Amino acid sequence: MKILIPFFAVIALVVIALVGAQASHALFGIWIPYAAVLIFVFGFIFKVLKWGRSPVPFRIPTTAGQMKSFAPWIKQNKLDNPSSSLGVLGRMLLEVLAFRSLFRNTKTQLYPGTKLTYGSEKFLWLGGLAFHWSFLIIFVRHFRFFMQDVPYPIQIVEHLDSFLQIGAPLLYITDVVLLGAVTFLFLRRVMMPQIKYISLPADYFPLLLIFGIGATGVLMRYFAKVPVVSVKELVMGLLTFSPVIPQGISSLFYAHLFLVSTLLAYFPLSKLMHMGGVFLSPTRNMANNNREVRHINPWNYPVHVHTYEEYEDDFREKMKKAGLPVEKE
Amino acid sequence: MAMMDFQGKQIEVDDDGYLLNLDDWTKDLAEHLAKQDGIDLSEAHWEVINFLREYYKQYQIAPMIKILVKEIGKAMGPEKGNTKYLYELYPGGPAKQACKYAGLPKPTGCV
Amino acid sequence: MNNAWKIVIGVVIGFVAVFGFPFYYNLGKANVAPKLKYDTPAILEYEKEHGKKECVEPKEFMAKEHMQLLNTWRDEVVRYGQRIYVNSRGESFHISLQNTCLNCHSNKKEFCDKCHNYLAVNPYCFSCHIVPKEKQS
Amino acid sequence: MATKVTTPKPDQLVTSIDFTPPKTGWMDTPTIIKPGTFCWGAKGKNLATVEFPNARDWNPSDQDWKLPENWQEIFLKGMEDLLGKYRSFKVFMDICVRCGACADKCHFFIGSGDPKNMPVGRAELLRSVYRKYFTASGKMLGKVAGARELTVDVLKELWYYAYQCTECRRCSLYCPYGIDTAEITIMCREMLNLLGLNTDWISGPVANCYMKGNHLGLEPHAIMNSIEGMIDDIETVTGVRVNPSFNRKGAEILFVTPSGDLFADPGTFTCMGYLALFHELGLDYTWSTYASEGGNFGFFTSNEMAKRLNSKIYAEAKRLGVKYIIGGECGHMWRVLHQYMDTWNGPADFLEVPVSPITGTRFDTAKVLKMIHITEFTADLIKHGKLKLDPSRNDDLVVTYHDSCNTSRGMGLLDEPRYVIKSVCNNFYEMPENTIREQTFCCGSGTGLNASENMELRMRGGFPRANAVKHVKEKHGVNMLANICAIDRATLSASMDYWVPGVRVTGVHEMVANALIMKGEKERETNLRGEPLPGKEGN
Repeated sequence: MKILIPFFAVIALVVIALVGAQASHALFGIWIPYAAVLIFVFGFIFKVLKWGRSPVPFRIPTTAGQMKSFAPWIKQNKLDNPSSSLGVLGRMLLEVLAFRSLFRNTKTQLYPGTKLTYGSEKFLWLGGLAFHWSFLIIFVRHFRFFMQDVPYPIQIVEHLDSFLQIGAPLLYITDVVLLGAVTFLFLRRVMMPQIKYISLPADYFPLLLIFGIGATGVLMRYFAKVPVVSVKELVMGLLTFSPVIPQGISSLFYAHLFLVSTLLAYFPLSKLMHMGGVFLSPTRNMANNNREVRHINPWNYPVHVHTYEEYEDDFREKMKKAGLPVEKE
Repeated sequence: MAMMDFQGKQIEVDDDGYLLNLDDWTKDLAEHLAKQDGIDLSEAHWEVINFLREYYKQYQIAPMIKILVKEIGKAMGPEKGNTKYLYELYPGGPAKQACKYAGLPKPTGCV
Repeated sequence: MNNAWKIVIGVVIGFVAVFGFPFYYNLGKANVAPKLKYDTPAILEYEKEHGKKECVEPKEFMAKEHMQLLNTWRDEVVRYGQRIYVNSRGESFHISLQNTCLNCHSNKKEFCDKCHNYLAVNPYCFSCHIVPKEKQS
Repeated sequence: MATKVTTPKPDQLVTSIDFTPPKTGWMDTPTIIKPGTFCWGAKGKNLATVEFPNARDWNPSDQDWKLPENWQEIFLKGMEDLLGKYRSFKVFMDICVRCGACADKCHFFIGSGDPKNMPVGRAELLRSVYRKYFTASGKMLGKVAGARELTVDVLKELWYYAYQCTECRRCSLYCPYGIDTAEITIMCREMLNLLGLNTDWISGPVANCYMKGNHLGLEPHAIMNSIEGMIDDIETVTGVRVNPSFNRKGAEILFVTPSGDLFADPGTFTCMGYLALFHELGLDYTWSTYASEGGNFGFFTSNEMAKRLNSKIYAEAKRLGVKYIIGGECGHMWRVLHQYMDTWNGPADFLEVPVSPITGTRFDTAKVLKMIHITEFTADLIKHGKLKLDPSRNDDLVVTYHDSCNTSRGMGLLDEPRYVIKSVCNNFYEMPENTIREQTFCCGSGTGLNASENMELRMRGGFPRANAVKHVKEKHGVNMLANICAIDRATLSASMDYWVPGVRVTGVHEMVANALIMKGEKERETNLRGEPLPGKEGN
């Protein structure tokens, strides 16, 4: 059920778009994308602000190496246990761009005769990295549809992505990598018992949705081609707030656009917000300099304590008998 | 909380069967508790129990085993001032078992 | 922590900068799809002769598939020495970018480049082939 | 009276570990509160002592937990409150993608195979409730969105698994977003605490610490009695009579250590180590009977309680007029001191930046907190050649070092203790690299789980650590497990006896004192434990 519900949901989305676009190009080509972008942008900002409303009362980095020591002869691990903002920046960059923490991943195995081993396990890191980077590159590549006079850097990305020069139109490496990585991430969720056990429909849905987006994209580029000039005209119409529906664009494109719209609208409501959340994780984005720099808790309040005077009152006689100094005789 | 029925009286005990109120303790109760574990309290046993009760009265805590060993050694002679001797008396552990019969709360280790 | 807002604002600004980019980059620009020109002397002559403008294959097909067709043509010539293309109407054409395609479409700037620039496509045809001299009516 | 709980034998326990999850989904698999895996419920009188709400006696194995009428409201109100107070909590509730990287990093999962003990599983137990009451999708879609009602059974499950987490943060190390299960468990325990759902083993020490100054409930004269016993023992071994002071105003340094060091072997030997070392240095320091606890079991109940207990350290430093504070060997104590104390009870502007009176080293990394770890202090002494050491006295030991969770992942104190150990021992071997330093495994019984009624759980949790010790025992003949944590000293002793008999447990400063050549000492025949030194066995 956990897999079937999202599976049929994605199928339904494709069908809705294929049928619906025939009925109303404007709905699927203009209004739904606009609504999706609005939900995405405001939903995202709303969520981040909602997180931001809660303070960070304590400085609680998870330290992952030797701290900055009082002694110069003990070498600090400045990236995994940063004590300065620069170090934190480095740690965050490593985390966000290279998935530092996942790189540490190990696989625990229990052998008969009470032996445990922890082997290096890099597949999740590799799969995750492949997925996110190819997704990013594909996104950036799409900017050639989003901009009049496509800036040179975007052309470079596009050029590099197709540098193998396979077929015509040229095969994008990231198309293959993305679909492969999504498949891998999906399969590991289905095949690894523990991961399957904790997976929710909300875990399968985005994977299947992104697979659908990738598949419709690939179909349009390599197989059932769409007139790209018209496609860009439509997209540019949206971006310049003068929407048009050019003739001759097939339903396949509307299916692609609808799936993307769904992803955008779904994003702020879901775990996909890890994209914003990773920057706000207090165990990663803080320096481990607690003993050196004061950290203020905005809601710190006075508490009821058991004072020394009360303590002495409780034990004065015993203290005196034991020869301990007391404040009041 | 759990209750123990003894000589027609309801006595409060904790989850591990230790008395909650030191005042509920009687010699008969100690013997009764020991018998449940199959132990007949001898003079040597009583020496330990009495010391525990004395110590507790003074410090509000059961002594650590080191102190117990030392004190028993002082009272009963150095050949008995060792852990082995105490374990012979109280196979379930001198701290845990003897404290129970002495009506002391369950001893804590490190917290 | 009191400087929490800094981080949050940072995230929001970073987010808006990335995702808002296409919007403000295009601000004030008109959305004009390229209009191709089919008015080279060769095309006009063809129209005079045949009473219509037509390519080796229908216009819709050419718009979507010309890259594939050119690729096939290249392979036919370079790998198999095959120089004749028979189209869907049964007509035969000499396979040659330079002498067939660019004979009519001798206005690369007004024809090829229009869409390619619009969509930032950089075909490598002209790494080998010579760009024809512009002939316009 | 409670039923007798028996702990399975090690081989039985290992064969019972099954990593295959149940056929039914976790929401549909009822949680059975199993004897041997939980601690007794908190006693009402202890909760009342520290003014905790809903104080009453209760028993986790009973059907009826005597919850207040509006328990659900209290719990959810508490959750709302904490979501507003902690960004960590809010973010960690929202962003987990369930990638599973944390799954097999938890010692309790490795030792039990229970999927609800996967860090992600444990967090999902609470997340499902969060989704139901705090997210739109959960409210509308219910189970499809991974949301569920907060029923009594769910509450019991939350309690059961909140006390099967030692907040060691190993999972957070591997999480790509740094989601810290400790943070989630801390919040969960705080909410449960609103309902009086604490454990006896935690609430007892908390009440003790509040009233008497330390977890064990040692009254002032009991502390002195305990230390006097140690002074006698040190004299027997070294011929030197050390002379510590208590509650002395005007001392330069206040020394605070976990009370476990005062009362239970082998912690007492570590304590004798401190006493001998400070005496040898002629350090102007004092003990306090009021601030006689370095650890903080309040941290396992609520943030407020932790702050209340912690306040005594600075208050006492101020009252006695010391310049700075040295802290003893302890794990969670140092997480609390390092990451919380100054924020709670600072600024300690009545203290000075710690400067070692022996070497003149200024501990600038502690310039705000004004508290240093004893291994920092000792490492500095050794580096400057201020200690006369004879490591061969520890030649009967083949030592490995267990990094405490909190000093590793909540501080990063990794090389200082190693430097000290290597200076006082000739035989030192590291455990495999995936089990030490920041990747260290928990002893299995931290955060107030080191009771006796949950021994099976403790041994399961201790399995990964013990297994690594076993590896170096077989490979290098390791027979001594060193650490800098009072909880470790107590819990690893039990865990070693169970899993790796023949390996004993020691604090670092016990070994320091054994190697330390003191002024005016007699020829030593034994170590601090009264066992013959290597080469002196025949005497």
